[in-house]
Amino acid sequence: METVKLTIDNRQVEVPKGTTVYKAAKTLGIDIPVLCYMDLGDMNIENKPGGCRICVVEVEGRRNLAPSCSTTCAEGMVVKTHTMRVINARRTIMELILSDHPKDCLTCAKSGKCELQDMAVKLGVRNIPGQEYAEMSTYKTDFSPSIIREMDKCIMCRRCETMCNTVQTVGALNAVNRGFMAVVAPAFEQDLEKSPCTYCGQCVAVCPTGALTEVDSTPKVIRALADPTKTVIVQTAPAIRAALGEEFGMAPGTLVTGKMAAALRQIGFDYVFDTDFAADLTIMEEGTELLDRLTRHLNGDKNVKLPILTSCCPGWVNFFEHNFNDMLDVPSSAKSPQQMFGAIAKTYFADKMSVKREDLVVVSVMPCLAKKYEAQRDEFKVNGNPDVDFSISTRELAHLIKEFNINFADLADEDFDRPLGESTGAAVIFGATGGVIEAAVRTAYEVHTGKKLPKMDFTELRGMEGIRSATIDFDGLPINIGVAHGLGNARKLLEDVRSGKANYHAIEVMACPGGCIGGGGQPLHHGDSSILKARAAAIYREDAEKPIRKSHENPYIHKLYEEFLGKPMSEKAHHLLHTHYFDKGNKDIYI
Amino acid sequence: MAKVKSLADLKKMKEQLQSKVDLREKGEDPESRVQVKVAMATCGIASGAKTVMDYFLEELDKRSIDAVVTQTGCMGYCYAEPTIEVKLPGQEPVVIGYVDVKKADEIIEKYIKNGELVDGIIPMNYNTIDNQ
Amino acid sequence: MSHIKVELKKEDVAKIKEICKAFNNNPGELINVLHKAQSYFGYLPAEIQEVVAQELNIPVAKVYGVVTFYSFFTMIPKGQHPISICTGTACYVRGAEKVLDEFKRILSVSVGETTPDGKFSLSCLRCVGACGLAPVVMVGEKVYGRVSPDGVKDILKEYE
Amino acid sequence: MHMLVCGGTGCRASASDAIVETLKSELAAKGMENEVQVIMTGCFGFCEKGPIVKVLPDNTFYTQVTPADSAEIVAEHIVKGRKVNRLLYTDPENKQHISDSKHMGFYKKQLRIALRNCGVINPENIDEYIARDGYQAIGKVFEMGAQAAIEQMKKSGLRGRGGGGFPTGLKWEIASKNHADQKYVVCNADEGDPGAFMDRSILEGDPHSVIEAMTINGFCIGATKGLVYIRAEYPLAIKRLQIAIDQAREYGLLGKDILGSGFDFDMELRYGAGAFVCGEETALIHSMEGERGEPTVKPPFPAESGYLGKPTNVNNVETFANIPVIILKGAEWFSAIGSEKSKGTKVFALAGKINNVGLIEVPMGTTLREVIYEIGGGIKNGKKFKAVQTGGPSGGCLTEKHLDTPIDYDNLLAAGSMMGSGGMIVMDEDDCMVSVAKFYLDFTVEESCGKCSPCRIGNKRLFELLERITKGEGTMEDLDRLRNLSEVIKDSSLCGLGQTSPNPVLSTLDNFYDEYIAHVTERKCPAGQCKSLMQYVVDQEACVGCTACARNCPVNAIAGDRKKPHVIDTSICIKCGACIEKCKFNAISIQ
Repeated sequence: METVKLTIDNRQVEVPKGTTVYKAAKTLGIDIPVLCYMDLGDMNIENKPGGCRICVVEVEGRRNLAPSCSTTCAEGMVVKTHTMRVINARRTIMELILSDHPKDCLTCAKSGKCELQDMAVKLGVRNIPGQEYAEMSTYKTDFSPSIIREMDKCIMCRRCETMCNTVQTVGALNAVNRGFMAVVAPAFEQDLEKSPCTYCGQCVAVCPTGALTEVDSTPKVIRALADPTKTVIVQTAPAIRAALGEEFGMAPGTLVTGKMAAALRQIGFDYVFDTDFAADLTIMEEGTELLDRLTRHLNGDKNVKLPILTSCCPGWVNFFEHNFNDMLDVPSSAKSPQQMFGAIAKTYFADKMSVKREDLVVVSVMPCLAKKYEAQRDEFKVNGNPDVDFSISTRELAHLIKEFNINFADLADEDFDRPLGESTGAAVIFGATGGVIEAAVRTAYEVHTGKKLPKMDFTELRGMEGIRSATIDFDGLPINIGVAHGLGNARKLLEDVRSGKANYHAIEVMACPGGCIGGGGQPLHHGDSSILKARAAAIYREDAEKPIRKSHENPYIHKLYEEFLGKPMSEKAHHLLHTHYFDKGNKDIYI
Repeated sequence: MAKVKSLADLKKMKEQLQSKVDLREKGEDPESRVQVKVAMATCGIASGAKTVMDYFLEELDKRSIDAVVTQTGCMGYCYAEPTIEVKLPGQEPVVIGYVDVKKADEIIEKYIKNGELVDGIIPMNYNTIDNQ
Repeated sequence: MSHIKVELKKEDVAKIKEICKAFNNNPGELINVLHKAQSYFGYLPAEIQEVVAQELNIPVAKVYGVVTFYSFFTMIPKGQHPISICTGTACYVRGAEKVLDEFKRILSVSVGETTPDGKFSLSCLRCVGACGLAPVVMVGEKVYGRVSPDGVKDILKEYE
Repeated sequence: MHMLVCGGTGCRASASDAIVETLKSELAAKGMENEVQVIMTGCFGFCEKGPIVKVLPDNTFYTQVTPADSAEIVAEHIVKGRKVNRLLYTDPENKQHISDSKHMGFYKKQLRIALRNCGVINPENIDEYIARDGYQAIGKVFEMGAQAAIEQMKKSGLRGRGGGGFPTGLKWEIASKNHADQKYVVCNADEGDPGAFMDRSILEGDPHSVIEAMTINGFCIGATKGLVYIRAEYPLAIKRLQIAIDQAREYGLLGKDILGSGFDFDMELRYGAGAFVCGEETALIHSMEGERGEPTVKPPFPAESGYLGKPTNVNNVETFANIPVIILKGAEWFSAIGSEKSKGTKVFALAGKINNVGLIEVPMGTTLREVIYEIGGGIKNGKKFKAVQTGGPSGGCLTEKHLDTPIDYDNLLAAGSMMGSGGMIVMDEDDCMVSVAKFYLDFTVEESCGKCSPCRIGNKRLFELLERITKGEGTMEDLDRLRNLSEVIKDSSLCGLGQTSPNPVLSTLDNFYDEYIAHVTERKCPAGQCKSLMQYVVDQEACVGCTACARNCPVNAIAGDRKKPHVIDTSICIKCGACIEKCKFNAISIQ
């Protein structure tokens, strides 16, 4: 590999050609402050507009200061990262940024986790000269079902724009206006609700300030918990247990399943259940649908649509409703685990407990912001009463635990309640990219072939590559499987399917890079992809440790079908566990 | 129009065009005519050069003066727009500024017909590369 | 940005599609497409931008991002007689600001606005290159040079 | 015979009107009034030696003529045919009298290279261009080869006329060495400086020179496609350029196999849409690609990765207009003109408080004094010169002490301004320099793209500070902040716009600090331009009580009885200035 030698702060360093000054400094242990810069290395996601100018350094021979994040090292370059000139520039720029930023840090949703706040601390900003007569740019606040946009706090780092356009190819957000009033916004500066936003929340996940935050549903949850007439139950998605610990200072990848269950019980939930149960149920329905379509296809039925697409990710559902409105009959009609759980809870479980539907409050803890929107969809309501009442994110749960002064680290592990708390390893891996399809394969193989799986781990379906494909041998029948995570990758894969270039039987799509473990509602990873990897490893670890690792072997699932649903894709199952999709694409807006 | 196929073609063409112009300019062409150039860049047009040009076209014709009226670009005398250049056969061209219809009439009657200069002529204050 | 709800007619949509098609529906030609559309419709309301986005297969947010970046594009219809005051440096030092103030005062509109009767709209532009005539005002295509605040009334009178 | 008397303002001030009168009466006395006409002309551009009288047809050029000299000229020259030697121009070198002005071309400060055809040919007729050696240069380049042509360009010393002053030949060489399947030549015709119209005039007056130069450029770097990025606000330039392109195509001077060389080249127009920042080449390229015209960090330079990611050479109109002549007359001829490090000529749009507003072209190294007082004919209305602003919003204000500075890239930079694209605005004693700085900042604030924080927020803050100062609310600390902020913005902004936008502030702080101090400490605007700091006062002695002021005051702030001195109520006065204009007795003044 070609390398270049340079000097940074009087120290020699040799780096591969093309390395930026910022990264070269890092190899020397010099941490140049950055603000707009974001590097999700393993996923080839990089945001370096060179816009904030906080990372400027002095390069000998250059007239102006250079942004270290986007300046490539050159042979013999002499860089100084902390001269008076640099320090003065950094602080002045920081003062400028803060002069156009609201000062409500104490009550800001991002307080304590705000990169701008941290930077102000780091640069020692103590006052903002001239603030009293400095005009601030103001925009109206946008409340969508999932995301709040308070763009007064935007510092134009453009990370959200990169996520929304380059990574997710959603195209809801774009820089608009010019100069002082430049801001990132949907078309016509309308609300997100009127845009093609999928609520994947990746913009929120990368926002360094409080400009983009999730809708906080914890006050409503607390109110429900305080209401003696209500039975409040909670379900937690598989990805929560692998990330929640981070909010309490634990290492990424620490599994906190038991502590989480204990904490939820202490908060006062009447029953602590697991979305994993519903994930097993999803496999039963989706797997059966796959086999049904497959069999009909093999028998020469021309009307059957293949591949089948997973439908458990609400961001993905929103995405294809907007962008692939010609393919609405392709995805599986199975509801997502969150909604299956809600539907079963408010029928089967409510009956069992003799609680009226209106008196049963279902709360979900999700790594996701799109789940908030999903829970509010009209088709998931019965007489206006939603199957899932409130969906809170991993971060909101952490707030709740802190607010309830629970010493999370010291909690003794507890179990989920029965019956909706029992799950298999297959359900746990829903949280990582490739997990849903692996779970489906484990079941579909055995149901289709009638034979025991020769192996449990389909490592060919795992990993962090954006688009993966594998052919699984169903005892002589080759099944082509595709996996995509990140909506940009999903778009590519789907366009290949649409054009007939790709030939798959089943495809799993997760809207967020890394799958649910990297969801928009998870603890902020601040662009560190090693955190995502640790979370994925934790998920697979829990799977491996589970006594039962195939959804169709979950005894409580069996019981549910026996007592209530009949069999997968029965009429009742259809009514409760399946849905349909809506064309949200470019409607005929004219005429 | 046929395409210019080579540099030699181009040079020949230049010679022909040039000699036509020279004949006209040196006044050796018996059919030499009065030439009027109107500076028709944005600023000229904004100050009324179009009207002036139309006036010359119409009036020279009406008064049976054989003349060529053409447009050209900015002469640089923005303060004195509209500006025109008048060249009588065999004479140095003269630039005149602040030309309106009234002035144009004076130019035709005095200078073009009788060779009498009028107020407002602008001396050429630059060197060209031609004499370098 | 204020919105004026516009209902596009069938032939308007066809026209936009035709413009896009003339540029091969190439997203790289977005600015040229917008120029053509604006010169045809006079302005670029949201509805036109939506059609353009769809035809060029790009997010409408991006189209809007481009429209709001360039000062030439407008989402508000211009008045019947658009008035532009040159605020280039030459005009500035020769008193364009006073002329602008006078227009604002008489018409009771701010820069970028149109009078309620739709007759006049007021805007500033940077140098029409007629610095010799500074300060310069344009009404539609017509250029007025050496305008004084006193002359504003007379200019407006021409359009009454 | 004709006697031409210079009627330029400079000469008029020194009694050319009287000269005309005496000449006429002397001629009448001699009975020659019908044979010899006395004509008042425009400025000869030789104000230093004015008043000028020129006698035709023998081209005798008299300098520093007084009315008293008129009689002698008539008596000697007109009647007797003997030239008045003492009034002839004396060559400072050899002390010889020069009688025929044809031999004194050297007094002409201007040399037209880029403007050689402007105002000479009909821009809409390719034949006229060809008659003046048009398209010969491209033929010559085909003969000498690309390498030799680039050498010529390098040797000529031509530097980019758009502002930066980068050596053109070097730029071409870099682009020629980058290999790619497709390269582009771009002409930057997005002239955005308020008060600059050089490029527009060239395109309107001589479009073929740009077409020819771009073709030469294409051949030299191996590009077959040219793009002109032109302001949409220049309809006439667009029309003429399009006509020229069509004619060149018709003649085969654009298209396939130009002049039998085997080289193909064609070009098209791209329209700007009103964004000053698009003068920056990376922003310009993004704009041509249909994006927001936001600049990106360089390197990579366009020569490496430009339009559509391909090697691209960007030059501006004036740079291109020089090229055919350089090729035809040779690098040595060109490099003999100008100063040591800046070769050739520069076109300026001379405007502001100057008599001869116009488009001028002078050899590099000409002094500001020559430009302002000789070519420009001095300051309008006999006012006092105060400053000249070069380089538009990126430039600075130069003063009296810079008048003898030879104009070139390096001198202007050293003096705190820059060449810029060639706007040159002259200001007189009535111009407040704080307001001028504010005017430019207002422009920059509006034109900043908003991508980087120093420019987006910093310029806004600079503007606000200047506004405070002009309102009399500024403090001495504000002046320090103004300087520090300016320096940081300059040092740390992303592109040329931000890196130069504080120049008007810094140069006025440097050269007119007293004026800032007056605004801050005395709350006074010495130039009497800052409305908030003005008070209109009626001189009680001079006022005759005509009531004209009171009748014209739009807010009825003036009171007083007829034929008695009036008084202005400063609390009501809106400082519109109407009273001053109406007062016939100069009784109202601003204090």
